[in-house]
Amino acid sequence: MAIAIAPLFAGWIAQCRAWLQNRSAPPLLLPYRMLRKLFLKDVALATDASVLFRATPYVLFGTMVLAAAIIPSLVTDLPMARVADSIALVGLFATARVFLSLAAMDIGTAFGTLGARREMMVGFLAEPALLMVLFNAFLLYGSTSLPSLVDGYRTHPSIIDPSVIFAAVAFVMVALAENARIPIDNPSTHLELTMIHEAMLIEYSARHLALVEWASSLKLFNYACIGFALFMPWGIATHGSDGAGALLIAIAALMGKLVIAGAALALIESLSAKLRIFRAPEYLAMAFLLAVLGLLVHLLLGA
Amino acid sequence: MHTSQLIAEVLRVLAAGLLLISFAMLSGRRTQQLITLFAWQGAMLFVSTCLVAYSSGLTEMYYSAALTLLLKVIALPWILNRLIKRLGAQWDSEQLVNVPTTMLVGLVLVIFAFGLAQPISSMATTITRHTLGIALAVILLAFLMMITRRKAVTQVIGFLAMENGLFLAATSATYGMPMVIELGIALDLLVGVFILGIFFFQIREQFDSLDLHNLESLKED
Amino acid sequence: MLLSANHWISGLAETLAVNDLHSLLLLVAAWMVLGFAGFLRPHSIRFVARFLFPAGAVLCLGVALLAGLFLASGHAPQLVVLPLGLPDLPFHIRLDVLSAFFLLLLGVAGAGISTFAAGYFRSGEGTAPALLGLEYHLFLASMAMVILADDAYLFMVAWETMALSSYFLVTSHHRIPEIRRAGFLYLIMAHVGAVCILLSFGVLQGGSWQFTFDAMRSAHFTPFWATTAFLLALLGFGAKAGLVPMHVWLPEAHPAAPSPVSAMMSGLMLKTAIYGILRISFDLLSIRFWQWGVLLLVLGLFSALFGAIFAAVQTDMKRLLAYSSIENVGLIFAGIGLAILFETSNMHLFAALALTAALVHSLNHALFKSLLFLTTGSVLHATKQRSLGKLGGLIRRMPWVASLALIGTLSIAGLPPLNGFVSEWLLLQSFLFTPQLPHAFLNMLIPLGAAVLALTVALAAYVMVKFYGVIFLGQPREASLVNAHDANWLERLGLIWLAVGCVLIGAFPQLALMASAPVTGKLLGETVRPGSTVWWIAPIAQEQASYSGLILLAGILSVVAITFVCVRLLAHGRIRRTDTWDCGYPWQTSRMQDTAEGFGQPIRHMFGTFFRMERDMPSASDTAPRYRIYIEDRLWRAIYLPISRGVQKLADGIGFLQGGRLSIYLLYSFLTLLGLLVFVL
Amino acid sequence: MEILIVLGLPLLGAALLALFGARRFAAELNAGMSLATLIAASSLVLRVIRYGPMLVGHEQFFVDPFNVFLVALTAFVGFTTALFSRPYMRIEEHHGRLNPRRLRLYHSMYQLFMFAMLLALLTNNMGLLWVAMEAATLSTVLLVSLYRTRASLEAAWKYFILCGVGIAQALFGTILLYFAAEKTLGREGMTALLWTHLIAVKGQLEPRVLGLAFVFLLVGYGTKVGLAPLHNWLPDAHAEGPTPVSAVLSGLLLNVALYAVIRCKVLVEGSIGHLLPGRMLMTFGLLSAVLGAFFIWRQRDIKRLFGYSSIEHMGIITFAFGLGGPVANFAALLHMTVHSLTKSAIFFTAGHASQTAGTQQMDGIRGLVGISPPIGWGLMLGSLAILGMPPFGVFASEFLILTTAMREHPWTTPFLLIALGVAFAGIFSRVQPMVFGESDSPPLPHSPALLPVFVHLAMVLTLGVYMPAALAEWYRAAARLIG
Repeated sequence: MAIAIAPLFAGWIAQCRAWLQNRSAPPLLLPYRMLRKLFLKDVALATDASVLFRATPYVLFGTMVLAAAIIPSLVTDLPMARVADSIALVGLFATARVFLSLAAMDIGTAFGTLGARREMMVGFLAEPALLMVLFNAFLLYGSTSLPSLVDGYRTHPSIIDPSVIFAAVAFVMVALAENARIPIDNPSTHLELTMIHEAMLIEYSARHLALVEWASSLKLFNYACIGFALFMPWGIATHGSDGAGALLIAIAALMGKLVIAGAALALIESLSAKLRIFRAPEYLAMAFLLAVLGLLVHLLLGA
Repeated sequence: MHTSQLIAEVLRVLAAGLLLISFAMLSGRRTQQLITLFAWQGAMLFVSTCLVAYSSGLTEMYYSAALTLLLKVIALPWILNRLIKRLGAQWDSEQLVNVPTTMLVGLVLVIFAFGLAQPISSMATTITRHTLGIALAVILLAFLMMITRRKAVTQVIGFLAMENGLFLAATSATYGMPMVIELGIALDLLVGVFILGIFFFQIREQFDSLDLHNLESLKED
Repeated sequence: MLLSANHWISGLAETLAVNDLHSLLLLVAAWMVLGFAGFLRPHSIRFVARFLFPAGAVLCLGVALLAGLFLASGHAPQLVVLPLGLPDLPFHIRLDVLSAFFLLLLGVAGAGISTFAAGYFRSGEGTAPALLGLEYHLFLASMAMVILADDAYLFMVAWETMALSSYFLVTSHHRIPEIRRAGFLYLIMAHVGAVCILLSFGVLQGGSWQFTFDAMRSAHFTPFWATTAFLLALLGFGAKAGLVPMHVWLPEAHPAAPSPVSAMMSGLMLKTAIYGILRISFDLLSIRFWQWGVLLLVLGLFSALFGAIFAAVQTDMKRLLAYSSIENVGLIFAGIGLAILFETSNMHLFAALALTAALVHSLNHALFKSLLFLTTGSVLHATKQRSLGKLGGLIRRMPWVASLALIGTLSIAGLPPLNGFVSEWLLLQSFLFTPQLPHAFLNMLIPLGAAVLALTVALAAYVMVKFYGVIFLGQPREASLVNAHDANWLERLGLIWLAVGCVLIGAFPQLALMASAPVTGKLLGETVRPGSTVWWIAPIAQEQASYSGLILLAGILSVVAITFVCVRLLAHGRIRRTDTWDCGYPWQTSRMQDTAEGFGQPIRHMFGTFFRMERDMPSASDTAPRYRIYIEDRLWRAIYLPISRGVQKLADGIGFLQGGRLSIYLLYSFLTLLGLLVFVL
Repeated sequence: MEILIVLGLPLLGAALLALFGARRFAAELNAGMSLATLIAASSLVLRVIRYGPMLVGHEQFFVDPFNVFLVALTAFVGFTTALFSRPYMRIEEHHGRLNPRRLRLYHSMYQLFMFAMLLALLTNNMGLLWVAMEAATLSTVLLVSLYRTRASLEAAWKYFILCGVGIAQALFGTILLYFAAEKTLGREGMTALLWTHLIAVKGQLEPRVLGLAFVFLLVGYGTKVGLAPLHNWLPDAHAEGPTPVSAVLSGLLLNVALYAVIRCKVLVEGSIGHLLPGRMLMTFGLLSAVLGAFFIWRQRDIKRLFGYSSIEHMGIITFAFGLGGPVANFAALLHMTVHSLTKSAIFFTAGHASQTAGTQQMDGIRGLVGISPPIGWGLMLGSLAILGMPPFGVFASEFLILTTAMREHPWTTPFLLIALGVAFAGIFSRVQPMVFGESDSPPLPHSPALLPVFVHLAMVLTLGVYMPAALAEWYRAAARLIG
């Protein structure tokens, strides 16, 4: 389900961007064609690429799918939901990132290693910020497992809690950074010195590339879903509600939210300019700070 | 009674003399002269010991008196004289660190010694008890003398003067130590001087002078 | 399944564990025997390494087994008194759950290390084989005795023997001056620390002149004395554990030692310090104060961050690992601090959670840090290179080591589904509950702590990517690396053992939790539930947090497999081998890869205040540019240099006392005499 | 009876060696006499174990738990040192630093020195004690100046003058003691000087006099113990004398002097109470320990280094006696034993090391394990032992001392900590490069006879982990005696 939707979401964002930059928009289903094309090509593999390099795409894809299976995007009582709470989820993303950077270093081109370094740098700053955001949620609802968060939200809804707002802002910033969007990175650039994510993929081709691209769109989708679960969990079917009807509502809600989110994302991207790489830490530190502030505010105001 | 009174007077005079001599030694410059002074000190010690022996009627005190005579009046000065003759050191004199100050310090020491000995001597029963303070003073003065000296021989003389002080203390406080101990002490003293004699020659042949600046090489640098 | 297994084990334990303290002592004695057995054929490396060390490994297994059984059986503590030691103080030996847990750790990790060492030591390296074997096994035995000791004297004897034997192991290549310097620094820190511990015992014996731990347990202290004892102990054990600022010896000594020894010091010896602090603060001292917890927490977190940052900028692979040890120890101490904090505010369940986190992390660290140090050993043998700047691309030359190192790397980076993640997850969980503390300002403080923790964990991942990527991936940076050889089978066996341990605990965190449950139960009277079902762990409550390593692992593997199959079905598997894309610049060489320095650059950039840097940048016109950077610990200049300078000054100052002039000497004694006379007057 | 034999044998040996000291077999004779002394001493010990304390020779000599183990120790170390000096002095003779005449002097004086020390230990008479101490000084003066070099002469001269003056003070103290005792005990048969009688009436002795006497005795015998700031003779004498002499000076003479101090302390405490003498001893001890440690830090000459370490350790022992109480006294006695064993062993190895390297300067001594493993490891282990590394016995006593100090006088522990730390750094940073590291000189063809070293170290090691019940019993009894 998620697997299917994810590229669509990516395509949607691309389209919105195009509109906002009043270019002629690419068709919505372009990502799918892209994937198909890539799958049909045959792989050009560097001579001394190791097993690690070839295994990584599958690992990426696997972790992302698993993450998608854990995040309550539609229903809260997922089979896998108990397997990993949000911290474990962050861990999963970290795993994916580490594998990707290792793979990037494997060939040993200057760009690969450079990209890996930058990715890790962004990562080790973004991860704590994300954790802090989750701590916020925990303080509100006393749990780190997303489904119970959603349920907890259901029991006492509070949206204008200042800490939540702080957290939300921080989360958006982190999400942007993590998914290689402007202002940290630019998904559609191949200008060597500025790229991060693309620099790591530079050696991938054909089906490997396809998997990696797919995984990254999935990642974006997952982040979006986490955001929804944390900050606007309306319409997600919970234990209480009965099967089909609730599910339909949930799907509709999700679609709506995705559309809005994509548009918003595109808006942000086209409004903001890309930062110098050395400014990135400041940006992320800002997010981190916001999240911690959220915590402190919550404790001070004693919600 | 009358005689004992007299004896006590004489003893006091002698003790004072001893103190005076040690001051003289403190300021004495020439080795020869120091040896003579040392001999005189011994002699006074001998006399006072005899008097104490007489008044207390202890025969063993006579022995120790005789020992004093032999050792400190005759033997040691003689040995020392021969030594310095052999070493050709009898005429050499040494400049001291500022005699008046030394004297002043000496005076302070004497006062200190008296103050220290006062309570003790008050509880002593001997007729010489008041000389205990003087004995202590003599010891401290000899110590001071050793500190101020630059020459090996004179330092040794200071050392021997200190022994005199000890002896005086022994007699004055307690009519002398038991005989065996006296003998032991005397023997040690003799051997000590003998070894010193050997030393003088060795030092001479190594450093061709008995001056103590030569003996300042072993130090933390 | 697991639970039933647990029952079965405990059933077995009932039968076996009646007198397992005796059997443990026998094993320890056997270690010593092995050590001395080396002198039968002092110069034959085959005899010592290939025969004695594996035997030692077997003994390790025995120790681990016995300790595990004891833990499972839940026996009462067992006591033995040996007719040795001081006349009024024979050696008391006691096996309780706390010591059993650390013995388990010692045995499990030690087995792997010994096996590896059997393959590692070559002839003609440093010390004579027999001596090496003696020191090595003495080291093992003394660590076991530290854990088993039940009176202050035996503890100190074992403690210092441990320091001494490890010192000799560190300096086994004593012809190199740096190594001698490292050894010296290590030994003196160890000794000063030991004296502190000794003084702490001096306080603890409470005037009862019995140095047995029982007497100390029953003694009562005023807050002042209790705190004094605790602080002294903290100084001593912190110096051994490498807690900042007593850490300076650690990054010197660990790299200097032969790799198995580094593994033992880092993986096992540091844990004895953890054991010590636990023993004193939770067992021997009857009262605790929340300020202690805060102190431990702050120190621990600072060390953790400090270690991670310094590890990120290292260019020597073993130094990097050493700093990462500082980081991990810091995390463990933070956990203990939290435990004290909770325990003093009567939240025993959360205290148990924090303590469990600390214990499990000790266990994990023992496993993966040993694993990584051992891999560096293999790399060292294969390439004779320690500097990251000269390595690279080894995954092709030594696939075994590389793949096993990958497991270690992932787990130390705290990534699911491996074991590193488990303990860090637990630690984060326990942090989450701190806001319920009674002290308001602590509640303000703790989120920052949590933030630091998160930052550290993320940094660790960064460090480890650097470690693994630079050593094993990319192009070889030196021509000589092409003829690097893989590890021999004994080394592989040792590595595999440890790696399996990592994966196992990652997949079944319940094991670790079950092992640590009795300990927390004993120290805090409260244990965390391993989980309602065997599938996942939910320490506090199902709906609050839960994690299942097994399913996660299985999930990832299955999804990966499925995808792989699908892709194979959908797409054809044609592969065209080509050269690396050179971005249109064909003159790239392997030297153009990102170096270790380069990889550390962002960290230097961000945390520049932490260290003293000396850089010389080549000028633009320089034809043969050399870029050199030298990074130093500020604390070294801040604390240690002043101390040594001060001592030097004093020593110079008092020289005049021995000026060589007899008159002056006489004056001294004269003045002393007068002074004393005045004193009695 | 045994006592007289124990005293007679070394005297006889002195006489014999004064006659035959120049012969080839002199060294063997020396060792033989020492062995005989050792045997006699051990039989004495056995007797004491069986029948308890004894008092012979018109009460002039006595044995109690305090001095009996010191007698045994003295005889033992004397014997091992004689063993060690046999080959060592021979090599010295080969190097031409000695000639037969001096060897004769050396041997006879060595025996005389042993006699003096045993006398000092065994006598019951405070006056005789003084005489014996003086005799010990005189005999060692000649031993220190054995090489007749400028340095050795200077060292011997300083040693003689300082200790002579000190001893004089001690004599004055003894006189005062006699003066005080004579009032209660009377003059007949010098009972007023007999320890056994004094201790019986110590309660009635005049406090003021005894206080004064203690000062003089402390300064006097303390000079020989090497307490700072009276220590200045010690490093010179240790560095310039022949190595066996340094060994016995450090290992035995200091102990005996300390023994004298403690005897006096016990007496004095009986009348003026523990506080004053205890504080004095503690102050001297701490001062010596700290000063010794800092001096250690700046040494270049190996024998000076360990001379200062002796000062430091004597300071620690004195401090422990100052603390008082059964535990501290026990620890102090134990420390006396292990220190003399370890330190003499160290001097043995140091002597061989400097012999092989041809210099006493530590910069000139490198890579001993390469040159001769026994020397290297002997030095390394010895140093570690003296630095208080378990399982060596020194650690056992330091363990007790430190814990007691922490309990009784916490303010002293920082000083002890500094002293131990600085001494550790000082000694170890010098020893490590001497033992380890590269050396240009070739390995020795045959390793020197270092049996005594390893015997001593083995004993120290054993004392660290296991103490025979009898020994422990002595220590306890002696500790009770000292109070």
